Amino acid sequence: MLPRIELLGITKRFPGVLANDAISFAVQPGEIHALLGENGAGKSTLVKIIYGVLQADSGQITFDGREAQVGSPREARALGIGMVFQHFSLFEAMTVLENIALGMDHPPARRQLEAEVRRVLDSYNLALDPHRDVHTLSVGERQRIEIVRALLQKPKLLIMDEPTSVLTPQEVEELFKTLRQLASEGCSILYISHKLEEIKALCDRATIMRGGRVVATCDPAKETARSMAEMMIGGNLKDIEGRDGRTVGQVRFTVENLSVPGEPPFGTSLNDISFEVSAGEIFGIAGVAGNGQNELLAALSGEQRRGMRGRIVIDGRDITDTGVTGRRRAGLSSVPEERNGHAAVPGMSLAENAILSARTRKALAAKGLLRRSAAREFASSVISAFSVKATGARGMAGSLSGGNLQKYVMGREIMQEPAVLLVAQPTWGVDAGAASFIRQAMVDLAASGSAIVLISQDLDELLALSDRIAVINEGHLSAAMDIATVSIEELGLLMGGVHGKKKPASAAPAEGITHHGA
Amino acid sequence: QEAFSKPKDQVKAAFVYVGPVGDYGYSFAHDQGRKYLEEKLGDKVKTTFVENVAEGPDTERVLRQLAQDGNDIIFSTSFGFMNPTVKVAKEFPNVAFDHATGYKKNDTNMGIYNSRFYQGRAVLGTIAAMMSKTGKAGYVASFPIPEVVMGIDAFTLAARKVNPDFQVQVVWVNSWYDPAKEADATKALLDQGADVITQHTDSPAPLQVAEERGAVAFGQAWDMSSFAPNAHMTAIVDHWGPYYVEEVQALLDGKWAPRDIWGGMKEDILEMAPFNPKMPDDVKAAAQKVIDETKAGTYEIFTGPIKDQNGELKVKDGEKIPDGDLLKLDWYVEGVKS
Amino acid sequence: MNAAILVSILMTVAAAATPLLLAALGELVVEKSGVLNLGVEGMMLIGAVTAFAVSVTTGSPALGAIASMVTAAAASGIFAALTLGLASNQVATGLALTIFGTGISALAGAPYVGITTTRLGPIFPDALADDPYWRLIFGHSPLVYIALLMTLAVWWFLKHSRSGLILRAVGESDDAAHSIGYPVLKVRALAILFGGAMAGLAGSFYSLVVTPMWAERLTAGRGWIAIALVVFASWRPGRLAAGAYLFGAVITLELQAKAAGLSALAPEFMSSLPYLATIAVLVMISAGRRSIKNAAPACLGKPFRASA
Amino acid sequence: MVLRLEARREPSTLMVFASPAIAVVTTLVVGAALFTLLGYDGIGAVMKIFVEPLFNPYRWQDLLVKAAPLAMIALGLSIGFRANVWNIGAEGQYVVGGLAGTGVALLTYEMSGYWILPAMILAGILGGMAYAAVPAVLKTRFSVNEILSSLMLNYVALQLLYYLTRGPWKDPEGFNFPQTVLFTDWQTLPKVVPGTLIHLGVPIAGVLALVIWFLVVRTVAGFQMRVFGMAPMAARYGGFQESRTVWTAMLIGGGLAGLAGVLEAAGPFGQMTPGFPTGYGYTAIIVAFLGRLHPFGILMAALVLALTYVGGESAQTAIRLPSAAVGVFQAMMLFFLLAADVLVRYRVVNRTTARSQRVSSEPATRNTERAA
Ligand SMILES: Nc1ncnc2c1ncn2[C@@H]1O[C@H](COP(=O)(O)OP(=O)(O)OP(=O)(O)O)[C@@H](O)[C@H]1O
Ligand SMILES: Nc1ncnc2c1ncn2[C@@H]1O[C@H](COP(=O)(O)OP(=O)(O)OP(=O)(O)O)[C@@H](O)[C@H]1O
Ligand SMILES: [Mg+2]
Ligand SMILES: [Mg+2]
Repeated sequence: MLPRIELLGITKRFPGVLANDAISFAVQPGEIHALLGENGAGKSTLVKIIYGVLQADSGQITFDGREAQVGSPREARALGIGMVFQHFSLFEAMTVLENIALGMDHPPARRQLEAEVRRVLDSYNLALDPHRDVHTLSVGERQRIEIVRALLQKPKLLIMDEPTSVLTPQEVEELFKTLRQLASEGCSILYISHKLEEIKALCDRATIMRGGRVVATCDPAKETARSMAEMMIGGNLKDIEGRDGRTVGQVRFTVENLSVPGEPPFGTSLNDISFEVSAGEIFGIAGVAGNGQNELLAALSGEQRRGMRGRIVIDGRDITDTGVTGRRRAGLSSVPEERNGHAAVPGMSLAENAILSARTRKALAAKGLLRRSAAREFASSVISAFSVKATGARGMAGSLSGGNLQKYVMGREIMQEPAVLLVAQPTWGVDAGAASFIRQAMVDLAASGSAIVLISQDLDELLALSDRIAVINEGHLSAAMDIATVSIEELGLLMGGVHGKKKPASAAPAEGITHHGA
Repeated sequence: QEAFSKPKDQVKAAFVYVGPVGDYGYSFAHDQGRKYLEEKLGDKVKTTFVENVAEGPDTERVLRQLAQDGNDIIFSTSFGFMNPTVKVAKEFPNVAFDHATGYKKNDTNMGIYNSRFYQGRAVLGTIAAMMSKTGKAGYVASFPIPEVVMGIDAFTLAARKVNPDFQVQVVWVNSWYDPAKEADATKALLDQGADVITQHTDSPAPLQVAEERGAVAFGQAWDMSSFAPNAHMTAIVDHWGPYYVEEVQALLDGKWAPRDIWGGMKEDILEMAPFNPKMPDDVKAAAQKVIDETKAGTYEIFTGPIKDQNGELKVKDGEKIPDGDLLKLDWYVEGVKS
Repeated sequence: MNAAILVSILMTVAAAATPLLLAALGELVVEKSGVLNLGVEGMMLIGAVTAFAVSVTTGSPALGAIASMVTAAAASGIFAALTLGLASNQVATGLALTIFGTGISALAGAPYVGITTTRLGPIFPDALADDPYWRLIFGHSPLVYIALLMTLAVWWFLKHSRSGLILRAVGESDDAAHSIGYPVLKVRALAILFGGAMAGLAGSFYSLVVTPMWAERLTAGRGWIAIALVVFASWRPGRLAAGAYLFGAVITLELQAKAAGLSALAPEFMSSLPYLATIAVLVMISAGRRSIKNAAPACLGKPFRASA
Repeated sequence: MVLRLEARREPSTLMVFASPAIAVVTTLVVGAALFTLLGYDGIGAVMKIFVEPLFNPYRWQDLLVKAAPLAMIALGLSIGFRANVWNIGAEGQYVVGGLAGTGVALLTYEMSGYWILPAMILAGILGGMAYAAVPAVLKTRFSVNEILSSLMLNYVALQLLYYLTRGPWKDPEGFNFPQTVLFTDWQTLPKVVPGTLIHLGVPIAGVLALVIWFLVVRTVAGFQMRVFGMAPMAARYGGFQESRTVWTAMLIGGGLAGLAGVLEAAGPFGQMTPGFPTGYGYTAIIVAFLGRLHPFGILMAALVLALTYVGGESAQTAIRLPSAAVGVFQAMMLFFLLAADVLVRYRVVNRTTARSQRVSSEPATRNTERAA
């Protein structure tokens, strides 16, 4: 049988990076094919080339046995290639139907389109109102738009770039049903994900990439998650040290009945959130993206205080009415999920980026004046302590690779010796080496007596690091659960909005709790 | 002044304009004067000009630059140039300065000149009253400065000599130059019953509207009949050329001294554009009579009795408003609605 | 007030509103695509001088109006090349375009000062326009009808056409539009050229209809009002037409009131009224916690460069 | 050979300085060619406008005096532009600053004392600030786009000026012409170099450039502005409030425009007239960009712009170049500057060579764990 698509020697170079280096592999009709690799391995680049968003520097693509020049997404769609992007390409101010029409090359008249959309929604059992404005939809619903968009084209090859990172386990199961049904109809699926258990459950074959090259091909069913991970990183996995035997001390951080109205038009409101974190403890907050994580971090760090109600206390000190700087002074540090443009200014030097968040605690500014040499010194010490690969304190933040910038940002906050550290997605888009380094640093910080709030969508990471865990859903925070006793199913249900025991999460943690990572 | 007492072979004369020479209005008229000067004196004069000069420090700079460039005489042609001219004249005692429409001069090297535009307005008023059927004229005006007020009063006084009930409705457009707004103001005036339009703004827009609506109108600063061959009856033509020739000739002859000239029809600083052939003969005759008598000095529009808007007698029978008062006129005569 | 006066006033309102509407419709489409072009005044002047020059040279004002669209669109091409091709700052580039248009129109127009041309007058036979009421319908310059038709066309284009949908998408999220394969820069370039052509046509209204003549700075700042109107209308063509006519009505009625001897307020106050009113409307539409449908296109003014 | 743009990893420092120079030189060359084609003496125009004034000491003072207000306003605006606060209402703030100073001058007309001029200057600064506060309030309280509101207010300020000079502030001895009395010696800006035109405003502009540079580079407030311009989210993260940034930007912009206004009124004008606004507020936007928002760049740019005005007048008298041509030159220069700007962020590469050039791909040492 002719392969559905065959890649031969695809090479793509960006300034400074060889993102794809002579990639070759094939996908058969009806096959669900996984594309695996570390962050930055070149997966997205490759599928963007297949979909015509990017042009390869060299190499060739054969589709259904014929050589194909995919000059644009339009040409890709004409060939029968559909794609759901890692970052949604949706238009907030438009309706679902308009968004779907935009994703098609020859959409039928509005009525007919609506009928077709409804038919697809029915036959794959998806729930979505075609007349809603996108900005009113949840993330899962938004992804359904992308999927419907792709399905309407009756694709022969469907590319999905990390589709599940924003879904609840139940939603993932729904999605898999849809994909299996599609594959049984003969459609090939090229599936990118970091969730190796999911790959094992779904995919027929996997191509593994590292540093822009294909390094292995395997049958996921016959591998373990760990063996695939080791193929991806080309080495052995190292375990986190000092995870065990940590003792939890006094309560350092208390949040009581925190409510914040969502920023119109897209923000989620926070409702009556309460929890406590003690010295030496890592408190995990799980949840599907868009359920109020960013809002929670902004409310706790003081970046967004408009309309806030409730109480926030650090070490017995009420900081509810203080702003970002005051809270930092009180010992609060935070690392938002987006490093470029939020945790750091790409266009400024690392020294200036140190001033951004460490000027109070590290005295990098005094009497309204910047102390630039102090800033350079502090930045240099972060660079060396966190082995950040950079040209020095004067190097631009934007010139650092993602992992290195994340290490710098984490280092900048951790070296301020905060009483409380708030982190969101600390290892998102970060390669395994850096990820491991960052996790270790958090564990060490906790061991030194700080309280850590870890917000993450990555259940594996949460289970590996946290002492207790709670789930945020539509701005509500569930009760906190002990990591030793919690089950993934339970978490999944909570993430999907089935609110469990509506007990406040501040139920005191068991004294002196110690336990193992998952 | 020594510098002005030696005859010269050639004079360098410079002109400073507030607007573009392409405004087809005030600055254009001065530039026509400059061309007239070149034409009349040929090789004996070299002229330059700077257009679009803002009133204020820019004026000062331009004047100074022109003085340093070796010009013998500089004409600064806008009222707003007055104070800068006073300053620069002090710095360059060997350069002659002539300032138009202001009131400050000195005894050594700065003279002033102005035109009795209002004499022309009286001719227009006469024609307006004779040709109007509704007895109402519309007046598109820029800003209530003395020159404009004088024009409105002269126009009205002359019109009411023909028709004592004549009314003049003024609309201030608050701009010297905004063709669209001038056009809209004209339309409004015509809608409200005026059938004669006159203007003290710089664009031909009111004339064009009058032409379209079949009304009577007059040109401003220049013969604008090309814009409205039917509506355009005549125009007050700023005729600066002869004055410029006089001044430069005086320098050539070594006889220049600062003067204070407020000339009118008699001095040929002001003339009326040819009457439209469509104008009835009796109107032509009446208008011509005003012109002739003005030139002869027997027709003086600001001669009492003159009542103001409220009907109060401001100028007694037989008295004349003295020039000093005219130059700061700020009240309207009976019949003006503003 | 009799019927004839009323008709005449309404005709004046239409004439005052039309060029604003034309220019603002163009700018609306440009802004919907995510671009802020502050060069409207400059493009209008270029259109005005072209229209006049061509009309004088060929004797055909209609040809002049068409030519005005071509040259003004060409001028907007400079803006497009800089802001799209070279990702330059849109505010600065727009201001530069206005300076350029003011200068180049004055240069090019110098030989045309002091003459007039045929007015681009009513198109319907006089018979139809004699009766005052019929005149209200049939007595206008063709551009008045064109402006209204264009309002309808732009409304339909944005709301119902596929290209309009794409244009809005580009203005809403350039990155998303790019990733599903729409040529963001090309869409924006076309929008800018359309905006230029419309501004040119608006300019031609001044030099061919309001006052068939050319003089420097003929448009006297109307381009800025057109830009304000787009915001005033919260980016909706229907409201834009209403706004333009309202604006025309305010100007006209003010002058009518003065002409009727009814004016009470200082002329300076009246002259600043349109600007104060625009600010007031800006406050209302911005503050009344915006429905997203009234908000500015999300990418307005942001430069776009494909990340590949 | 196919030329195309390739993003630089970091902005080029060389190009920060080179691109304005490239823009000016291109303007000269293209301008000369264009005006020759149009039938003028193109090379003569370039010489008259851009070269001759530089060799005439008289013109130097003109340049300084003309450049001072432009630089002052542009310095203020540059702060806001860095923070993405688009105040294009400097023209109005300049007028109101001038009016506020004039108000004090008229109140103190009969008085004498060294305090009068400082009082006028203070009033001017406050006036400009107050006028800039309007768009600031509208933006921070009602989210009104400051580009539009500040632009609209320019027209309102103009009418206010007309009203005052024609009405209550008219010189009673001034033959009913719309202008105020001439200011007294106590109210007039002193000359710093006797016998020249160089008034106090010129050194003030120079000092302000230093102050602004210090503010931008060395102070937390300036840091805040820069962060807001580059990454607003990061600014919030850093504990900076957007409304405070808007306020700072508008107040500094308005204050300096007001200062420029009162210095012009008390200096070169020596009175208030309806001709007071001459578009400095708009030209200063160009100056700010031409100077790449850098204080010292702005000083240079203000001088270059002043050169086009001063030289433009010479070109009018010497070779009959119409004043409109000067505007075309200015616009061309801005176009070229904006075009050259791209070189700071992108490099021009030959497509074929770019492909073959060797790039080190980041070899990653990836033998560490990934939590599974
Ligand atoms: N537009 C671009 N310009 C420059 N470099 C790029 C660009 N896009 C990607 N890269 C680089 O190319 C490499 C591959 O990136 P790519 O997005 O394909 O990785 P990935 O495997 O999809 O990673 P992830 O798992 O994080 O999605 C990375 O080093 C990235 O920094
Ligand atoms: N265009 C610009 N406008 C304003 N500030 C700038 C500009 N370019 C650079 N800077 C600032 O100027 C500073 C660099 O100036 P300077 O040369 O004085 O310092 P440095 O050499 O980087 O460091 P140091 O002063 O400690 O030796 C940087 O902090 C930078 O933020
Ligand atoms: Mg990816
Ligand atoms: Mg240094």
